[in-house]
Amino acid sequence: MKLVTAVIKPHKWEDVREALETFGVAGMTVSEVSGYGRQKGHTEVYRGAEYDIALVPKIRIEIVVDDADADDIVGIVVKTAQTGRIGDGKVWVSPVETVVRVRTGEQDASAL
Amino acid sequence: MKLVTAVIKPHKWEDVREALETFGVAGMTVSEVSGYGRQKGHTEVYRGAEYDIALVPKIRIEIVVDDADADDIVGIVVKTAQTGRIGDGKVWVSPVETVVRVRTGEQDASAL
Amino acid sequence: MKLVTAVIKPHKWEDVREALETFGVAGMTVSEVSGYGRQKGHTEVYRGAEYDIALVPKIRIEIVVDDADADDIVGIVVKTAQTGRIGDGKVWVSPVETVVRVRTGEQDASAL
Amino acid sequence: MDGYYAFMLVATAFVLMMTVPALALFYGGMSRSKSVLNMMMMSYVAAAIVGILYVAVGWSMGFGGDGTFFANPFELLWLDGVTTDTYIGVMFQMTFAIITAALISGAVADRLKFSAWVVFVPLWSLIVYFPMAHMVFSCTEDSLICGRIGAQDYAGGTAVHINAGIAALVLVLLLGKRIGWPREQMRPHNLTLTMLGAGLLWMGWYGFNVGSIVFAGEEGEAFTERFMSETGRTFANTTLATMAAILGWLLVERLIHKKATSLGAASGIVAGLVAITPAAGAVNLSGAVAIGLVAGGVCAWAVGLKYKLGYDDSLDVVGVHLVGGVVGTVLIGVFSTAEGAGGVDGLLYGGGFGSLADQTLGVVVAVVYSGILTAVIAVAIKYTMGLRLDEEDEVNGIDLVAHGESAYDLHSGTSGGGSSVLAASTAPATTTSKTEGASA
Amino acid sequence: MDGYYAFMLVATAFVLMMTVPALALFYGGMSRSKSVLNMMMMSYVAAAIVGILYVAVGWSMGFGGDGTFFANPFELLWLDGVTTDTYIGVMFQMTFAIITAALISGAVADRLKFSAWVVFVPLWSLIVYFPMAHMVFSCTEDSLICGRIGAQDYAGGTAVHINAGIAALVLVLLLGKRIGWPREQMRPHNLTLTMLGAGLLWMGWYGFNVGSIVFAGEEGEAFTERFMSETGRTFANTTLATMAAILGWLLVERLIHKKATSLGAASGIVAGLVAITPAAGAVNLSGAVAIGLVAGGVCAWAVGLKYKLGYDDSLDVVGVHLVGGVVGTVLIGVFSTAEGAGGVDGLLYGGGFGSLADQTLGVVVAVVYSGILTAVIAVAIKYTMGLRLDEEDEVNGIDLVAHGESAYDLHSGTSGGGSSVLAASTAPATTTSKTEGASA
Amino acid sequence: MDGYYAFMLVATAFVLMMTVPALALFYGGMSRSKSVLNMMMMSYVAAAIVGILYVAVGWSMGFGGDGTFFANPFELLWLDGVTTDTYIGVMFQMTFAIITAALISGAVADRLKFSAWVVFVPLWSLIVYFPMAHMVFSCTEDSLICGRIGAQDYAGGTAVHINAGIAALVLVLLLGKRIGWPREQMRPHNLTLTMLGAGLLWMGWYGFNVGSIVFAGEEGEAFTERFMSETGRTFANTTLATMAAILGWLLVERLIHKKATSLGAASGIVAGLVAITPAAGAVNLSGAVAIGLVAGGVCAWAVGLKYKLGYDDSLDVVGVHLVGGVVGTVLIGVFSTAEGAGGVDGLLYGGGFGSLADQTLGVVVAVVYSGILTAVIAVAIKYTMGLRLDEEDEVNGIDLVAHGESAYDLHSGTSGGGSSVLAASTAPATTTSKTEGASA
Ligand SMILES: Nc1ncnc2c1ncn2[C@@H]1O[C@H](COP(=O)(O)OP(=O)(O)O)[C@@H](O)[C@H]1O
Ligand SMILES: Nc1ncnc2c1ncn2[C@@H]1O[C@H](COP(=O)(O)OP(=O)(O)O)[C@@H](O)[C@H]1O
Ligand SMILES: Nc1ncnc2c1ncn2[C@@H]1O[C@H](COP(=O)(O)OP(=O)(O)O)[C@@H](O)[C@H]1O
Repeated sequence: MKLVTAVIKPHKWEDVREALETFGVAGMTVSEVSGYGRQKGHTEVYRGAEYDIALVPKIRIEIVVDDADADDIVGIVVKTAQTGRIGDGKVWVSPVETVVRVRTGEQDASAL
Repeated sequence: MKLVTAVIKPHKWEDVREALETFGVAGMTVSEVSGYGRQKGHTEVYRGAEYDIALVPKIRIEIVVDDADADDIVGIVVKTAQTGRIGDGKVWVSPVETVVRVRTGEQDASAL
Repeated sequence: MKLVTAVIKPHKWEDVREALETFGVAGMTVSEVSGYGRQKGHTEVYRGAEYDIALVPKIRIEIVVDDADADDIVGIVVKTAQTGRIGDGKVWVSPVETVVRVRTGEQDASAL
Repeated sequence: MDGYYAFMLVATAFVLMMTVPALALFYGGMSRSKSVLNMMMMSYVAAAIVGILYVAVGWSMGFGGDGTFFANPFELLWLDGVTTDTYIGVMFQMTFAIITAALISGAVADRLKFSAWVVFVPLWSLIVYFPMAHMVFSCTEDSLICGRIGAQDYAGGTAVHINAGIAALVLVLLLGKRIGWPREQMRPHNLTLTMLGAGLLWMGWYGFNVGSIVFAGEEGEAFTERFMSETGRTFANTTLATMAAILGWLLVERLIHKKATSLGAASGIVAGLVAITPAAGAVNLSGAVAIGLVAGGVCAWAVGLKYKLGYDDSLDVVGVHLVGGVVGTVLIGVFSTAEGAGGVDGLLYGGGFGSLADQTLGVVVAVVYSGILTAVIAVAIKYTMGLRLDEEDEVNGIDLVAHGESAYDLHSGTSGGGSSVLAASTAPATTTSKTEGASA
Repeated sequence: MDGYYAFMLVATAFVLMMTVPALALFYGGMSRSKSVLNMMMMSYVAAAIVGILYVAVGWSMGFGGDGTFFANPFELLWLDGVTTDTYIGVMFQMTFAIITAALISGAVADRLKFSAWVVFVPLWSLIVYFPMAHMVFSCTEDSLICGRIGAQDYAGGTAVHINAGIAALVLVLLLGKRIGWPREQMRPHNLTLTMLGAGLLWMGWYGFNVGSIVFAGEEGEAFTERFMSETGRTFANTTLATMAAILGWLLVERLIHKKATSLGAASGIVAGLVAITPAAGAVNLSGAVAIGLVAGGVCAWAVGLKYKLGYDDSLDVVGVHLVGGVVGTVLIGVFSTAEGAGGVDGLLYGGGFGSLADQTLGVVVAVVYSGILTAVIAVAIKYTMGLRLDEEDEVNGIDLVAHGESAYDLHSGTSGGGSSVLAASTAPATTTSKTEGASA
Repeated sequence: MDGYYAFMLVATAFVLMMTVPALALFYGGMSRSKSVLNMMMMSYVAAAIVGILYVAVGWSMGFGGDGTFFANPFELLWLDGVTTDTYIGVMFQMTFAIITAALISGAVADRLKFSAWVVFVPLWSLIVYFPMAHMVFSCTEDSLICGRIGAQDYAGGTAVHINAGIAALVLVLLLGKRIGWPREQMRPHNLTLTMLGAGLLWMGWYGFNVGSIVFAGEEGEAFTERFMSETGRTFANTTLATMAAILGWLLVERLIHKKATSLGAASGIVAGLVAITPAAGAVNLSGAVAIGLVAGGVCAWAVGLKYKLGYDDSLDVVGVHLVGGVVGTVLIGVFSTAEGAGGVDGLLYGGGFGSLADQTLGVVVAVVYSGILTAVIAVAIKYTMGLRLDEEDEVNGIDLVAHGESAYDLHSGTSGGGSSVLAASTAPATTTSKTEGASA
């Protein structure tokens, strides 16, 4: 098993979800996060002061997958989330030893 | 060391926390996430339009544990978080090379 | 590649970010999480009832780094996030097999 | 004369504003965010339904003649024969009927079927409120509480607050507790709304109390003098009692919980206003302060009772309106002065126990009448269409289930610029198709 | 006399409150959280700009004499020659000019350049609203809609609502759809604000409709009698039509979507108030209920049209104000009674089709006049400074881009005690330095 | 006569509404979400404490006779000897005392002990405000600012705004900066509340300014004429100055920061209202616009000073109320016209420097009197019970620490149906047991 973690731009989420669905990904876990990197934040103005917001909103996707699918899924995310502009995000893959479906207790492949 | 990541239904959080406490888990990190999977979302209605909400709210729990405890903890989570209905969630285990307690700098087992 | 995950006290975030910046960390992904552990929460009072809030707010930082930098980065986080009071948090390191920069498709080292 | 009339135009708008939006905000803020819209909707639809029903038969049942419990419902049906230059009096009374029904909604948070509310409200107004308004406000010879018993109630301690409070208690006993109550925390989801609501209620209440002046046919000078002296008294009493109640509530809270809360301040405002409502014309400044202090302190303690006795009066309609209403109505028997609107001296001013007895009897009648008939209506609904939401719907939240909405979608704001993708991700196809259907 | 005057002081404050903050809240709550501040700002700056402009030339163009389309703009320039004891009349009319312009903002959510709004508003008031107010409200012999056509419009069904509604439609057609509309969900970000706004609008509307009474030189007794009988009618009609519209909207929604929503209740309030605005003085209670029911039901259906026809009337200014305004104005021809302010019997009361024809003609004139001139103004702006925000700015959110703000920073609240570090992390150096610059 | 009285009933309710809830919302929205409830509480408890204290001795100290600084506090103790038909005058003045104290709270956000506030407020009202009200509003022969100096102040530029502004400055200097200020960003947590608060303040201010009319014993016709002509002037001036101030503020902001913000619009509203408060009766329309423009622009710049000079006037009480109050009070000396309420020509109308001198002297007296005595009170509290919260409590947030509450729990809303488990997870045992204790 592998865990694919992707950090992407919020407005790309819909496209990525659809692409993964088409590929056959049955489930994923998503969260709203803040990104820090080359892409700079914006400036806000409040009575007599300006503030630089260092962070930019990102969407974080976690997908547990079969070893075999990992590369394809990384490829799909990179393809669909890409805008070519700074801040498109990162995708990384890490090992998972076992995964269980809470509802049934099924393990690994059959748990996905 | 292992990292046990569990994605469960929000209203099960209390029970899981208590069960883990009883088992002797000293700490964990929790976050609100959105889940995508077999369990479908709901429909909302706003002036002249209906919207399908694809995502369902979930709770994500991260617990760093001794290798020895990993299986028991997975078992406890699965047992207490189970409702038998679609959307109960997933639990997965991944390797951790080292963990440090910020307050003291203690490492691994003694850091938990 | 390694993934360094740090859970720290919210008001330490600024210092940690600066320290990592100085060290040369180009990017990270941050999220607001709730912590459960030795540090207890607080009590709230609402008409005729008192409630114990078990969780305390924390900041969760994820940094994908070169194997070589992992230890230094853990050290920096521990040093800057430390207050010596209970609840300072944890830092753990786990293996990452590959990381890709969405914008360019670059892999591993060059993706950071 | 036209000055008084001008004030009544504003006063009537104020009292309507007390329900829409003030009470809805006060209650909505205390609800959980998955049921705030339903809580507000209960007030808004109550306004629509009761308002029209009041014009249809409510006015006639209240003021269409004499009677112990109510007047002839058909005498002034749909304001037949009422001239438009007296419409404002009808509108003013209508706003009282509306808020009384709406007050009940606070007790049934999260779990009452919306359809059940839509049926309960008109029935309850017809069977319980309209008669109660006759008994108290028409003050005809035979009218039970005012005419026969002779209990003083300036603006509705019995007809409005005790009435709504006891109805709420009966309803929650038949409805049962929310899933997880009291084990699970069910704290207010947005206290700024509750504070706002309380503030607007306070302003509106000047329409409620001060506008409740009734003239004895004075004219010219005498009319103006009466207008100024009585409204001066009721305005000042309403103000001081509310202020004293805030302090009373916060003090007791400080003692019990070691914290003075904003929810306590907001609740103290309402408790004080409730308690002074019946007494606004009867007491002097010191009496007003005393009633406010007692009401604030007693209610602050009373809202804890539900945990002891185990009834889920979700937003404390009983603890604030029933208890506060009883405190104010009964204490008239103690603090009333002969210079007041009622012309009766209370216990403290040498009037003996007479007034105290009348007031207590008035309270008892209100409690019994409203309690029994509310039970009848609620039972009827419970065993026909049912009162209660399904368990799963209650867990998912009534806003979603009954109204297909959720109150907030704030992500893009907090994350500064992103659009709320997660809360909002939709299956486009469906959207469009559904939409087509929608606009078809 | 001074009672009526006292009421007008309050009524004027009420109508100003309808724009600031009521309408801003009603619209703001329906916007997405990345554009709520811009939505509110459009109302606030409209108040500032139109208010001053109205005193400069608006009053004179409306009431500075006779004319088909407008009066002499220089006659009463900057209220020259107007005595302060009649200022309140000017202020009252001013608040109408303000809210009419502000109403348009609901259609252009998320994408109209703020600078374009700041230019559009004064031009539109000058060229479209001020003349329209003359045609309808001055009611001089030559004034087109009131004087010549003789269409009834008590408080502004044509001048305010149809006018703003058609202008909104023209503007969105020239402006285009929001990125992602209708595919992407763009639901209200905070319905509690919308409910609050609707409630405050309702209260303020009593100033709007009831304050629109015009006397025929009565004095003393007669004045008071007229004041009481006509305001009694307009107050009651405004109330009942609104209540009926809430029910009408929720009913239709229930049928189409199987859900009665809070947004529907809030929208129903506005639809009912819009429809009764022209008819408040003309109809009786039954007529008011009928108009409210129809307006609520029809608007509930009409807001779905934009998906069918493909124009992005973001917050339904067309569906509620244009449609609701037409319904109310035209139905006067059916439900008007001779006892009413207009003294005309409608179709239903044996008045034949005369009134119906006048009303319809009045609507047509308003639509054509406003439609064409709004188009001219909007085109002029579009091809000079431009109407529309850059694509990227629209995605990032206009609050951030145009105002440098985001509405909410709630983390520390929800997480109970932490400070909102993420939304707020700043590069200190910059802050300070910039700040220096700021206060320099 | 009774028309004026009717207006005063509403005006008094309006001004009370300015503090509860309007000011509380305006300030609350600007606070951080971990201290919004405390910010609102400071206004609410100030209303309760000052209100009762005013009736006790405030009225007597202000209007119980003559005196340079104050009148005999015991003359009309607890309104002894005041007839109820004049109560409304007392209530109206009371609302001024309340809001003046509440205004100060904006400066001390996040860090002032709640207990210190509860002690500061009554002392400050007693020692600083009540005398100031006498000096300005009683206008007895000996009264310092009005009687002796003869400075014009229609509704409280000196007594209310300069007074509160200087007190705020003194208080923050003794209190110190918030932890992390100005390095850490402390932006408004909910600007919709601030916009709402500003809008309600605007409406309420018509009660504040227009209600401040004082008659010279006119009767009948003359009374009505005076009522209409003077309120017409004050209403229009209040309106135009506010509109001009919005534009003035946004313009300056645009120049300095390249952005016109919603916070700027809300602040401009308040700055304009503050500046026109003393001048509402004295100037004509052009004067009102001029004062508004200047006030808006100057305050927009003045709020940046705190960063330069390093005092943490958290929500800009100094920058808006002190500065705005001075601008308005002094400019009377320039724009005042003889037709105005004061009957004095200012510099611009050939009145020479006389009025300008009087106005300036009035300002100086207010600043010195309030500044010194506020310092005495604050120092006394600082070295006895202490002014400041512990460092850790300040970081955790005063809402939690002082009131045991957090303002928002919105999760279930944003996540559409889930219940806010994380923010709300409780140790049941404790809850129940504690609850038992609670209701015991
Ligand atoms: N080393 C890292 N570890 C974890 N997340 C990272 C790392 N570097 C960047 N990110 C995430 O990727 C996002 C995009 O990175 P950024 O450097 O801004 O642009 P790009 O990836 O196009 O060079 C960041 O906002 C952050 O969320
Ligand atoms: N492959 C996956 N990787 C990560 N999280 C997943 C994955 N599949 C499902 N999940 C999470 O588990 C939750 C439940 O899965 P779902 O398919 O809805 O029901 P069930 O697990 O009972 O079959 C999802 O909402 C999602 O958060
Ligand atoms: N075993 C664990 N796995 C994951 N996160 C943990 C674990 N133990 C503690 N944490 C996180 O670290 C935070 C601090 O831990 P805590 O026990 O409160 O104090 P300390 O680390 O100083 O002993 C917790 O709030 C939680 O977020």
